[in-house]
Amino acid sequence: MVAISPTVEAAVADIPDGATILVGGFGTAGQPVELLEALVRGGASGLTIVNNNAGNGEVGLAALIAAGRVRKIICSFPRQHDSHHFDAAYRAGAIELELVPQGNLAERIRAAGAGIGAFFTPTGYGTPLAEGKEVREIDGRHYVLELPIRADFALIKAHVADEAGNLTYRKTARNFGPVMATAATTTIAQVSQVVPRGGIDPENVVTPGIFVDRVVVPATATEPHHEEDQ
Amino acid sequence: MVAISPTVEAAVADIPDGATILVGGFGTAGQPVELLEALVRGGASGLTIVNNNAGNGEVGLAALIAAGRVRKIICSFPRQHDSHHFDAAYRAGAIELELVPQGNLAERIRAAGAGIGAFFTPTGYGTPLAEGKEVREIDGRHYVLELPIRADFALIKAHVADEAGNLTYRKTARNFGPVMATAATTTIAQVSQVVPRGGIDPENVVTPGIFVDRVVVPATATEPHHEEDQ
Amino acid sequence: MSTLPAVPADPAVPAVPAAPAVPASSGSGPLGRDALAAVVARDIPIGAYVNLGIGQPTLVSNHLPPDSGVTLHTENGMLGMGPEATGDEVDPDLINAGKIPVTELPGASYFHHADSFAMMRGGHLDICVLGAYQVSQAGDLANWHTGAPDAIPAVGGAMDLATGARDTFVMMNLLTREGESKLVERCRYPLTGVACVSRVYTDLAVFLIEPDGVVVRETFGISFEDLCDLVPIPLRLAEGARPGSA
Amino acid sequence: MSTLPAVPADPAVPAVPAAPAVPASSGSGPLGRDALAAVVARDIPIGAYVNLGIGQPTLVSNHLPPDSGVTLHTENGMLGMGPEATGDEVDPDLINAGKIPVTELPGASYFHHADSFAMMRGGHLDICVLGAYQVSQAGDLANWHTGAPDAIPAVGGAMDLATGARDTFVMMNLLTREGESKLVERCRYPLTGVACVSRVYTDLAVFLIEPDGVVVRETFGISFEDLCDLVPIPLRLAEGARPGSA
Repeated sequence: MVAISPTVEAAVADIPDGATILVGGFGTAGQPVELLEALVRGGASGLTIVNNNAGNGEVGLAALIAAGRVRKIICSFPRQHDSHHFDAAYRAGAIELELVPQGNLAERIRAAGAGIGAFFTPTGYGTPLAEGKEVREIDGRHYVLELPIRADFALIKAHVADEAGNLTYRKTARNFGPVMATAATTTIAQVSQVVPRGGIDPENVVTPGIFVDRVVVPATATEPHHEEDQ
Repeated sequence: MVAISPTVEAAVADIPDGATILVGGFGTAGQPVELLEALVRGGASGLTIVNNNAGNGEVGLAALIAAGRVRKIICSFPRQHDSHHFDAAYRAGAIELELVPQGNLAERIRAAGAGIGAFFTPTGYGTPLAEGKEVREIDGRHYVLELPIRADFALIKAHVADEAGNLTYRKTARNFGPVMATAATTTIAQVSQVVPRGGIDPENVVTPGIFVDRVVVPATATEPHHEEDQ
Repeated sequence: MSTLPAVPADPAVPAVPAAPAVPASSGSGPLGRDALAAVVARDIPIGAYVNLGIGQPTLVSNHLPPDSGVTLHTENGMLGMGPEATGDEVDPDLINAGKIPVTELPGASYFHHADSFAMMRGGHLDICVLGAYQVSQAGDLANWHTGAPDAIPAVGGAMDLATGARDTFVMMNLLTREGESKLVERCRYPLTGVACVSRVYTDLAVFLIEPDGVVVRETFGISFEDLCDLVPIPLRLAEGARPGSA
Repeated sequence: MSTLPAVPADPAVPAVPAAPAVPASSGSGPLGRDALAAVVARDIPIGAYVNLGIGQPTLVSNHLPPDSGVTLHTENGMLGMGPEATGDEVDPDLINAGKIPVTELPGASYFHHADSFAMMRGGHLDICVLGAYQVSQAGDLANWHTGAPDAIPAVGGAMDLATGARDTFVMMNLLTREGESKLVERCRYPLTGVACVSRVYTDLAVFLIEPDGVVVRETFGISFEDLCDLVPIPLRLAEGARPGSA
């Protein structure tokens, strides 16, 4: 059952030191910047973060890394033109990096949410990112065995929520949100708007409410969308 | 690139004897009845059919089985009050049955479409349906290794198609259509209506056109939907 | 005992209570199917996501109060399923897992079969309620196949439901027509799932399958001693249980 | 040679032609990046689904004619991607894999990351075009990591694209700044994928990676003999190829 949190601070208040957190977004598109900044203010540390990247510029995930709260990051593409906070922490040996090919990252998160114990993927076979992993030839093709990635919390950004916790997303900001929502003990979604039950056409729900524990509309939300897109 | 077939007969004309075909539907909801009946008229035989059930009453899949065209069926729930054509063929030894738990059936089809070589599922562990399959304990839970199910053709029923081949579905008639569309060499969708490109909101596409090869509006289409649902 | 969920228990849904808020009536005889459905319904926490199997379990929905906030899942691709459809509501594209036309409640959602079973297998459903041929003292379930050589086997979603939900409840008559207990030391029929059942609701008693044995939470119209005579496995009476009179 | 697609080739899309419809200009010197992009674009069949990697491969889109029916995929969750966004079109929620704002064409669709990479891994994309540090004669690709000890590694979707698409084309300059061939017997850099590249488009020649060796389809401003002197692996000239003058 979904709870509507009054503030982003309340939404993340129970995230403890040492938690593993799935963080939505591809760069800043779909990144739950306000939830992450509430987490910076909240003070939890020693976190393991799962995200496609390792922060951009000064906001959101970059701010969390800059504040020294992230012990380890699991991602596919840390190195970007504006990932200087990660770069500095990494070179200082202050942050651990587990590099995962982007599709394996998404599929491992899906597997956690879908109750799949492990799966054979062709991606990464014969590369350094498959070292030490079980390989198998199936039907003439080589595969690597990959394990699920689950987490204590997922912080995601969606577009509209209804009071049943159903979510829609906007354009390519959808990216990791729907799979991450399925793979955490507690999923927290920041959204632009909460509508009553029935306010989202059941055919167009992307994340069913069963995967969502808390929804919050950030006070500072400045959504880029046009109203007619809702 | 999607082709708009002029008739259901044309849409299925190149399905050869011995083909493996994924057939959408859960009972008759989402079953591509008109495509299946065109297949009966077309004469292909020795078919392997993958469907949740094994035909209902006299139409569609039941008619194909009654016509003796199905060599083998892979399904989760063949025995129903109105599956008499399957029951008779099965008891006569005229049709082979591979029984698969419903979720494993869906996931095996997804795996084929998603390039997953095999996966460990908890479903079926310790039961007769896991006999002879590899089992593994992962994180204290027992799993069974299952392989993909791919096919030469998928015959599905959707609701609206656009000229890019994007599809939407209606209510619980969605069921197996979206995963089957991904797992066949050639996917053929019967729909109620074809609209121009851009006629489906990109946020609401359920099956992207990349998975769809042919779309056809059956001449006899008598859709149960109300116009305002489109 | 329940299987380990792939995702730990959802803190937003209260744990299934170990004992009923209100002691069951321990009246004058075995419970009817409808009264038993009411007992099950009372044990479903507010806000839970629940899948009710075909047959007897479907009756449970009649006893969920409107303010229960319980969301019903049907494995053929829907959350927020409403009551059976009647008259003009009937739509062949909107059916439940038993292929009966149903309705849609506000806040519903549709999804495809792989997503629907991922939802179950991933441990997101709080409870599923299933019928059974037999349940063992270890929580093994047999409900899909009698093993008869001439039977056409059909499994459907039973194995996925049994192993996927956080708690699997069974509803059944305790005894076969021949008077044999269906709660057994070891299932004689082909299994649906291993160690997956957490509770067994029967016309004569409610049984909790616990790691150290089977506990009787309440009895209906039968004494604990007489119940022990019927069931061929060791039973313990729960603390505070109110056994019915024989 | 290409990896085996999980799903056999889609008959709705014509096979990639083995030779260009129009022989390439074999003019006076190496091809510029833009002219090379035009050569690649000409080889993309009508109606194909294509992923263009970051950097040089992105130029290919400028050379796809409006009636090509080619649909562009971006791995961050979109089919039907249009040109780069400008002015009021810029929307931070609509970006490509390089995180550049783009536009949406009619017939577009959005999907989540697991679905997007399932689409790639499942062999549904006809072609992806990638840059490279090195390609081996067996079609091994190295394009994600120089192996330098102080480099921060980043792989993104490169491994998924390389192994997932039915055909992986590489675009690169044939020689490093130091004049060494990037088409090699065996890659010295960490691999992105094994035996995944089917063609290598360079400023000096187009190479086809075939099971029995590397074939030169055309050269640009260089003779086949001079090309063989630059590349440290055995090369065969394709039948009917029109080698350029040196």
